[in-house]
Parts: sequence; C-alpha cells; structure tokens
Amino acid sequence: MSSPHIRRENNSVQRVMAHVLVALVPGIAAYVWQVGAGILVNLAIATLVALAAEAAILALRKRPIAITLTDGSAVVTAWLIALALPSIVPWWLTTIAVLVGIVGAKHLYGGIGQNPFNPAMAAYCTMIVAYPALMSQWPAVGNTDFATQLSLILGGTREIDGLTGATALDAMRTGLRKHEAVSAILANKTAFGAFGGRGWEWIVGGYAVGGLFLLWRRIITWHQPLAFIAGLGLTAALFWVIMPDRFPSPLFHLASGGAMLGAFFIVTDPVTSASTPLGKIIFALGVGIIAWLVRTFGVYPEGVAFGVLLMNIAVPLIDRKTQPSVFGEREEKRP
Amino acid sequence: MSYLFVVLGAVLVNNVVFVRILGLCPFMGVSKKTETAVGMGLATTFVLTLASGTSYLIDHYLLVPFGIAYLRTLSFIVVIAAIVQLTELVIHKTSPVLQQVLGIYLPLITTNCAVLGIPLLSAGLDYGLLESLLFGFGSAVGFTFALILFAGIRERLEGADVPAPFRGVPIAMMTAGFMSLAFMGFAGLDRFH
Amino acid sequence: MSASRFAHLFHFHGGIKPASHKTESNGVPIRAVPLPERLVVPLIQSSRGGARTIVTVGDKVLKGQCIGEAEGKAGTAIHAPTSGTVKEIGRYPMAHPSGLESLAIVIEPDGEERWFEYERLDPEHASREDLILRIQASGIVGMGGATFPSHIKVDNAIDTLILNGAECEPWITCDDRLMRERAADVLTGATLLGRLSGAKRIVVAIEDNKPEAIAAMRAAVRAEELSDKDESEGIEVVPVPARYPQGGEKQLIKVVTGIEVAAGKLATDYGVQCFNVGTAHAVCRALVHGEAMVSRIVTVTGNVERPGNYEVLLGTRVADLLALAGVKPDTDRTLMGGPMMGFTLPSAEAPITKGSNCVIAASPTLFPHRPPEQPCIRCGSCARACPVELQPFELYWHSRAKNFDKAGEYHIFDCIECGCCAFVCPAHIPLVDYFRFAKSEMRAKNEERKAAEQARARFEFRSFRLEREKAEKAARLAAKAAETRAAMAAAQSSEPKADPS
Amino acid sequence: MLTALLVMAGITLALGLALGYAAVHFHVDGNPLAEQIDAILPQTQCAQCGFPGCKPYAEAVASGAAEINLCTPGGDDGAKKLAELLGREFKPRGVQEEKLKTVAQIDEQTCIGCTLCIQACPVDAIVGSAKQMHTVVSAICTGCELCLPPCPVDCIALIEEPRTPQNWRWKYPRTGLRVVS
Repeated sequence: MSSPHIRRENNSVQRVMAHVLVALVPGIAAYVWQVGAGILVNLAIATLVALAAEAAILALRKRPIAITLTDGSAVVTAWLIALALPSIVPWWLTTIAVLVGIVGAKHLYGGIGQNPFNPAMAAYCTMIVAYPALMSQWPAVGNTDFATQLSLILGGTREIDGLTGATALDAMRTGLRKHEAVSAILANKTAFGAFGGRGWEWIVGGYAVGGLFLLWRRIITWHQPLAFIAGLGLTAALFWVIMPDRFPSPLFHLASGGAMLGAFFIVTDPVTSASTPLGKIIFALGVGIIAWLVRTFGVYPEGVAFGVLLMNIAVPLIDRKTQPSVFGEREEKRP
Repeated sequence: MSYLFVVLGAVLVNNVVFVRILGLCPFMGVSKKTETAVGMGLATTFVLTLASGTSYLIDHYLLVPFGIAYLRTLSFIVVIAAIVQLTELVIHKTSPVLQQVLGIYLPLITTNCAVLGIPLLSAGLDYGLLESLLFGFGSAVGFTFALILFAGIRERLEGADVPAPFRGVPIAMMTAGFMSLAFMGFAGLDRFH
Repeated sequence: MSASRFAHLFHFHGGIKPASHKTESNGVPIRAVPLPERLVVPLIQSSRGGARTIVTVGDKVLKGQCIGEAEGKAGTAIHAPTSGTVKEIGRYPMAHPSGLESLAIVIEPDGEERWFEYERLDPEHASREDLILRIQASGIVGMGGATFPSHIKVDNAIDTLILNGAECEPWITCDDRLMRERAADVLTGATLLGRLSGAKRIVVAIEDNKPEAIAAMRAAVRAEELSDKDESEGIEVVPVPARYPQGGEKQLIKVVTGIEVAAGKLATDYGVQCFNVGTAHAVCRALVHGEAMVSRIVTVTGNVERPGNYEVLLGTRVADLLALAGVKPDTDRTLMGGPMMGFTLPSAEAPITKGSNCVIAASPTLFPHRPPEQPCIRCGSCARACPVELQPFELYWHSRAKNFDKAGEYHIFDCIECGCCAFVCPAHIPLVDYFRFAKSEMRAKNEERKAAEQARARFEFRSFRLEREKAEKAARLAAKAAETRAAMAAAQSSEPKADPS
Repeated sequence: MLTALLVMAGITLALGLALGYAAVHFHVDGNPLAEQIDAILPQTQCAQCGFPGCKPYAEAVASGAAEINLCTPGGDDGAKKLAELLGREFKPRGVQEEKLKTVAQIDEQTCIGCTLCIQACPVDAIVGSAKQMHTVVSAICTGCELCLPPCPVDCIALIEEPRTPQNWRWKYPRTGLRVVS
C-alpha cells in the first residue's frame, strides 16, 4: 500500500448519493401534496426494480454485490426515472423504463461511472418514443385521488378523460399550433398557475430547494445549473422579447416540465456530464438551448431529456477540447 | 433561407447515420480513433459532394432526357466508383499532403451506401444542382459530425469495464442506438416555418 | 526591519487541509540517540549519483571521514557516521518502496566519537569553487526528502533564494524543531547558499501553523542585522498559509514569487531556487564547522510512546529508532516520510539515510486501511484538489486501461504524486498508485524504445558493413583475378613466339 | 432499350478510358508501409520470426508474405499494434509470460576466443579478438540468444538484468475491481 496513507473523513460515493436522495425529498413532498401519493408507488416500484436488476447483473458478472448495490446510485437513477415519467403510468412501463436505464444504459457499459448516457434520460427518451400515448397522460392536478392513481398504476382501464390533464407545456404547444396568442392561451386554460403549471409550481420549487441544498453541501457545482438555466432562459427570453405572443416567457419555460429537475439533478450527473469547468458550462448551455428548440419546434412535448442525451454524445469531445491548462502552462503561453 | 434548411436538415434532423441509417459500415469501422474519424469524415465530405454533383449532371442531362431514369442506381454506381478511383489516383500523384489525409480512406468509401444513397435520395427530391450539392455536402457533414462524436465515445469506452459479450462492436451498436434515439429529439425541427 | 515586500502572497490552485498532527512531536526538544551496535551506510544516498567505496573491511575510520568518494560530477560523498571499524561491505535492504537491497558499508562504532579533522575553510574568504567543492565533499543533498545534490543546485546564478521551512506534510516536525533550536545555524547556511548562488534576497517561508519557528527565525534575522553584516539586508521571514502541498518546490515558488515553473523547466530558469532548512543547516555545519553530513533530524511519531525529534546518525536502523521511541503493540506497519507522500517501509531493518525526515509507526486506528476501491464517478473533486491543475480522473481512466499514450496527453508526467487527489476521492481510489504504475511503465517503454532505436542503427550498420566487406572482398578478388589474368596475358605475350609460322 | 444500352456503354467507355489513362499517367512507386511496420518491431534482430532481422520481416509483412504474429519479443502488444496499423485481424500469440529483459554474459574462464559468437551477434555487442576472451557489452545486447548456438564450449548464458531502484516498476494497483483491457 502506498501513499497517501490518510484520507478525508466521512467521504464516500454513498454520501454523495445520499445527499442527492435527500435533496429530492422536498420535490417529492410537493408532488404528493399537489398531485397525489401515486408517485410514491411509482418510486417504490422503480427502486425495487432498479435494485433487483443491479443485483442480478452484478451476480451474473461475479462482481462484488454489496458495495455497488449500497452505493445508492441505482436508487438515484430509479427515483429520477419515476419523477420524469407521468405518475400514473402503468407499473410495467416503469419497470421497462428502469430496466432500460439500469441494464441498458448503465450496466452494459460496465456499471456506475462508465456509462456515456444518462440512464434516467435514456430510459425516458426510450419510453416517450415507444409509448407516446401513455407518456403524455399526466394526472390532472387536484382531480385524481390516490385510489384512482393506484388503479391506473396497477393497469386499470384508462377511460380517464376527466382524470388526466394537459401539462402546461402541452397546453401551450397545442394552443400555439392553433396559432393562438400566448396571452390568450394562458388566460383560457386551467393548466396554468401563476407562472408555470398549476400545482406543478410547488413541485418545481421543491426541486429548486433541493438543488440549492446540493450546491450548499458542495455535492454539485454552480456551473451546470447556472449554464442550463442561462441556456434555456436566455434563448426563451430572446424570442419572447421579439414576439411575446408567439413565444412563452423564460419564466414559463423554467417553471414547467422537467426544467428544474434537469437543472439540478440531471445535467449535474457527474458521470455523464462534461467534467472540466468550461466543459460543464458548454454542456449545460447546450442542453438548455436544445431543450428550448425541441419544446418550441419539435414533435416531442419535453426537450430536456433529448437535450441531455444529445449533449451526452458530445461529452468526450467537449472534455477533450476544454482541458484546463496545467500548472506552468500559462507562463509558457505568455510571449 | 431554404438552402440553409437543406443543409441543417441534412446535418441534424435527417442525419444520414442516425436517422437515415446509411453508411453504417464506415461508421462502425473507422470510428475507433478520433484522428481517423476526422480523416474519414473529410474524405466522405469530399466524395459525397462530388458524387452528388456528378450524379445530378448524369441524371439531369443523360438519364432523364433519354427516359432511362430507371437506370439511376446502376449508372450512379459506375460513375461514382470511377470518379472516386480517378480522384484517388490524381491525389496520390499530385498532393502528398492530401494523400496523407484522405488517401487511405478514399477506396473504402468508393461505393458505400451513404455515397450512393444520398444522390439517389436527392434525385428523388427534385433538387436543383445547387440544392443537390448542398444536400450532399450537408449529409456528409452530418456523417462527419456523427463519426467524430462516436469516435470520442468509443475512445472513452476503451477504458470501460464492459461485460465481455458486449465488448467491441456490440456495445458500439448499443451506443449508436442511443445516439439515434437522441437524434430523434430533432424530429420536426426542419418543418417549422 | 523594513515593511514586508510580501504583503501580497500568491495562491496555488487546489491543495488540501489535512489534520496536522504536529503537536504529538513538536513539543519536545531534539534528543540524541545512543550509539547503535552497528551502522549501515548505503552508498547511494542522492537522487543523482552514488559514491565509490574507498575503504576496505577492517579499516579504522573516524567520524566524518569520507568512506565513499563522489562518483562523477553529480555524485555526493558518503562519510563514516561515527568512529569505528568497517565490518562489512554488502547488500542491505534500503529505505525504498521496492524493498530492494543496495550496497552499503557496515561500521561497528568504537564508542569514542572521534571526529576526522578536515582542513578548515574560512567561508568568508575561501573561493566560491572551493566552497562548492566542499559542499560536494561533505555529502550534502536536499534534506526535504528529494536528496538532490546541493552542490549542483547551488552552482546556478539566481535572484531569489527561498528557504523552505513550510513543512506542509502532517505529522512531520523535524524542520519546525530545527528552526526553533538552531535558527542561527540555519540562517548562516542560508546566507552562505545565497552568497554562492548570487541571490539578492532570501525568503524564509514558514507555514503559519509554526509560530514558534517563525519567531525563532525572525529573532535570528534580527541578531544578524545587529551584528551588522551587509548580507542580512535581503533576508525576510514570511509566514505562508498552512495548506498542503505548500512545501512543494513549485507551489512554494508560486506562492512567494507568483512564478509558475513550467514542466520541463527548472526553478533556476526563472532566477529562483528552493533549499530546505535542513540543507541550510547542513551547509553551515560543513562550511563553518568542518563537519561532513553524518546525521540528520528525524521525526519519530505516530503510534509510539515517546514521539519527538531525534538527531540520528545516518545508517541507524529504523527498528532501533522505533524501539527508542517505544512502539505501541497495535502497530501494523511503518511509514517513512509523511503520511501524504511517504511509503510503507518493506523492512524496518532499512537504515536512516539523508532523505529520511520522518518515521511513523502506523496503526489501523491512526491510519485506517483504505476501504475497497469503488468505480470513479467523475465527480471532479480530484481536479479541484490537484495543485498542478491536472485532471486526475482522466489520468486514472487511461492509466487503469493501460492506455499510456492518452495518459501522456493528459500530462501524467507533470504529476508530483502529492496525494491530494487520492485524499479527497469519495470512491477511495488509490489514484497515486495508478499514476506511479503508469509512469514507471511509460518510462520503461521509453527506455525500450531507445534501446530498439540503438539496436536498429547497429544492426543496419552491421548489415551495411557486411555488405561492404563482401563487396570489397569481391572487388579484391576481381582485382586479383584481373591482375593474374593480365600477368598471364603479359607473360603469354612476352613469351617469344617459338614457332612463327 | 437500345438507348439505354448505348448510354450505359458510352458512360462506361468514357470512364474506363479516363481510368486507364490515369492509372498509367499517375502511377506511384514505393511502399512506406514497411517502414511503419519496422518502427513497431522491437529491433532485437533476433530472427525468431524466421526472417534475418526486423527490417526483412517488416518487408515480408508489408507485402503480405508473413503473418503479423511471428515476433516473439514484440509479443501480443506488438501484434496488436501491427493489426491496428494494417487493419488485419489480431491473432493472439498464445500464452506467454512477460519476460524480464535478459542480456548475454560470457563465462570468461571457459571462453576460448573462437569469435563465432562475435560473428553471430546482430548488433555487434560482443567484443574480443581471436584467441582472446570475449565479453558482452550489456548496454547494447538485446538478449536475442543468437550467440548461444554457435558457441562451441557453451560459455554464454542469458542472465536477467538485476533489479535496481532505477528499473524497478510500480505494480498495477490490486483492488477489488476487475482489471480492464
């Protein structure tokens, strides 16, 4: 055994993952309060499937099970998947999504730390491409009780026009495609609250609080959240200033869909994000801009996940091209 | 503006590899290292642009006037193959630098499916000469783009503890699949006006 | 004293603040060690060249007498640590992580401690060349651990001399005690080094967690000023913030002068040079008192009853030293050097050498074993801690996959192996181990490549020579044949035609 | 139908003529490949591949006359590099231990000064003259073993280079994780 012979105390991957889980709690609490406890069932299903899948693969590959299973990364992925999917998707959809994420996107690449694609977002994108209908049925806020949600999750018939509601993003895009003005859409629909989706504002706020907690505990750095918010917000602001009736405001973009979850929990994933300071900024900026493009012009309702996957592709190149200069190199470059 | 959409559409939205699923052999074969990926990309850009232009001319001035458009595939293959061979010979003799950069890749793509597919597609799309050239060029840039990004990921994957049955081409295929999935996000972006 | 020119210190990137653990050993004055039964003095004690033995078994030697002559320009001499008899010249385990053996001279002390009398030099009047030669002959090397020969280092014209009293490694306090107790000698050595290298100013840099040492050195500077020597003018004691690896040469130069010494360059290229306080002290002993380097201060600490600093004769076995300090029973290994950069001693039989600044008895409670390695999650903590601003997680990724070309691209040879990255890693990856592995493999590959180049050139030349010889031989034969033919033809033609018909 | 035939024939004829002209006019000689292969070979000149040195083997590989996995000192690593360079399939050389570098050493008591080993050495690493004992310059010796068979008195042995702190190598860290690559 060689140096160093001492290590920082109380420092482990488990601790990092535990912090992320704790930081998700405010958002989940708001979710339960505003939308209903169905999400808890989905979270539980996702967690169980994730742990079981991970354990099975580790056993198959004859790798130490306990240490990897307890590092908490599978649980984080599971929770992010559950939070990204509509909370009333049937149990088998959650299961498939988690399997895609944990097995396909993570363990086929060698497990934690080696996957190029964000497992949660890879799972989400696969699901939205494979099951577009199910993936666009969200519980109408304040309109579904837990029993209904549970029956839907367990595979109950989905004769549920009154139970599902359009999300703020959906309502906005449907209106815009009919060439309605933004102000008119906001005034007419019940999907909107003060600045985002009705009820969802609380959840989004919960995510933001959790994100600030992670920043405070130095689990994440400011680069990605700030750059993501700048990428999405500034692009939205630019178009909104020019044509406020055709493009919704930056605040609306940031407060709806997966923007806040993405800003603090997805683009900050250390494994699949760029790792150099400049790289982190480029990465998250790119995710923000692509998210806006997909939301505004694309065929899919939410762009954050596609933005993340697309930028994941570019990460090795970004990292390579943004290597900070090493000690003494700056002097060299100086004439 | 519409020319810009032709290029952008070909680069991102209808990316030749990820959306049209063309040119997979060089995409898998020459993507182990970023340097070779760049070389291959440049060679493809060169050949594809050239091929688009020539096939447009052949199509427009020979095949269509004589009413033998059904011979497109055949004649395109012949023409493209010959032109690439010709270019290779000329480059080999005249420019050692270009030979170094493109030389070894040119024979590889003489008639790969992307090089043949793009001119065929553009003939079906009723593009003019400039549009055909731009379409060929844009598709090739999209190919280069895909190849370089893919090579970056593959270089990193070299250090990953990928399960034995998935090492090498299988995991590369998986990765290409996820990349393709990601590019689906661009769907619809070229239709906005 | 004039106002400090160092009101503004510079900052180096990264670094860590481990628990310092200095108080265990810095409270007690430096103690002497009773003469051991025998002393094992390795012939190689410098990073740049060894010594050639000039004694034979049975020789009587005096304390400080040269027993190993400097080999080449870079070599440094070895001296008898005490008076006695040469018992053996053989291979002994050395204080090196490999646990390899090296040639050493074993001396049995006679207990008289009689010094060998060198011809005295007057440092005030002797020539610069003589003084530098005396430094080499006295066997002085860098005592911070790097053991670079001081006579080479001092033979460079510089502007600023930094006296390194930072001692940033946790647990080690030998420089601290040395400065507290022998400040005047340290200062004299530093001024001599400064004079030899033409330095206009001398900066004594001490981490601010050693207020007593700072005070002692300041008092020594004041005393020097009172004695009215003109050299005292450019000397200043500068407290630097306690942050590991503050005492790293490049980091300290950056903090004091703002200069970043680039990879492949030397501090002297920028007109700066660092000397350890221990080295300065040794220079003073050698030039002023005529004593060759035969001992050094060693911190013995960790899991021992009586931690502290000892003045140890070179060649004393680590085991003897540990016995003196009273090792506690749950000790499971011995570290040489500090906990950040030191190594586990393969054998406590290894002797103390010129670079051994600290011996730590380690127990699982004081120095817990590393938890199992987990996969890297690219969190970037290591990059934030790296004082050389490398990307250790990338280096790790490529070193682990034995992808050495890539590791080289990410500047693996700039790594100073300070251990900050491994200290902060949440996945408990022994990053430095991977880097050392990659570096030594890369060095070996490089050597192989050079050897292959040489072999190729020699083979091609041989083939060429053989061809040439063959051609020459053929030419010779042809010439000879032609000659004979010509001679025969001539003989034939000169022969009188017997029968002209 | 006839037009089609004529047009196609015209196209192919024109292209064929152009290609034929170019093939003659733009012909280039030389094979830089052998040099690149030679650069990868370890230059021990041991001839264990069956060719009289590294350069001849490189030329044979370049022309396709030899397999890429014949080089013993280069090992699997070298074969892999060749496979990469040539775009050929890598074939492992089978199980082999990584050998420490060895150098030849002549037992000077036994040596009779026959100079046979000197003639065998591909890198001129053995010095001495007839009837005088010979010695190996170990810094140059590649450990190729070619001097062993000619020696009539078996006075040459290969010895491992002694381990010193200079050539000692750090081990690959042993951890719970599997070694990749």
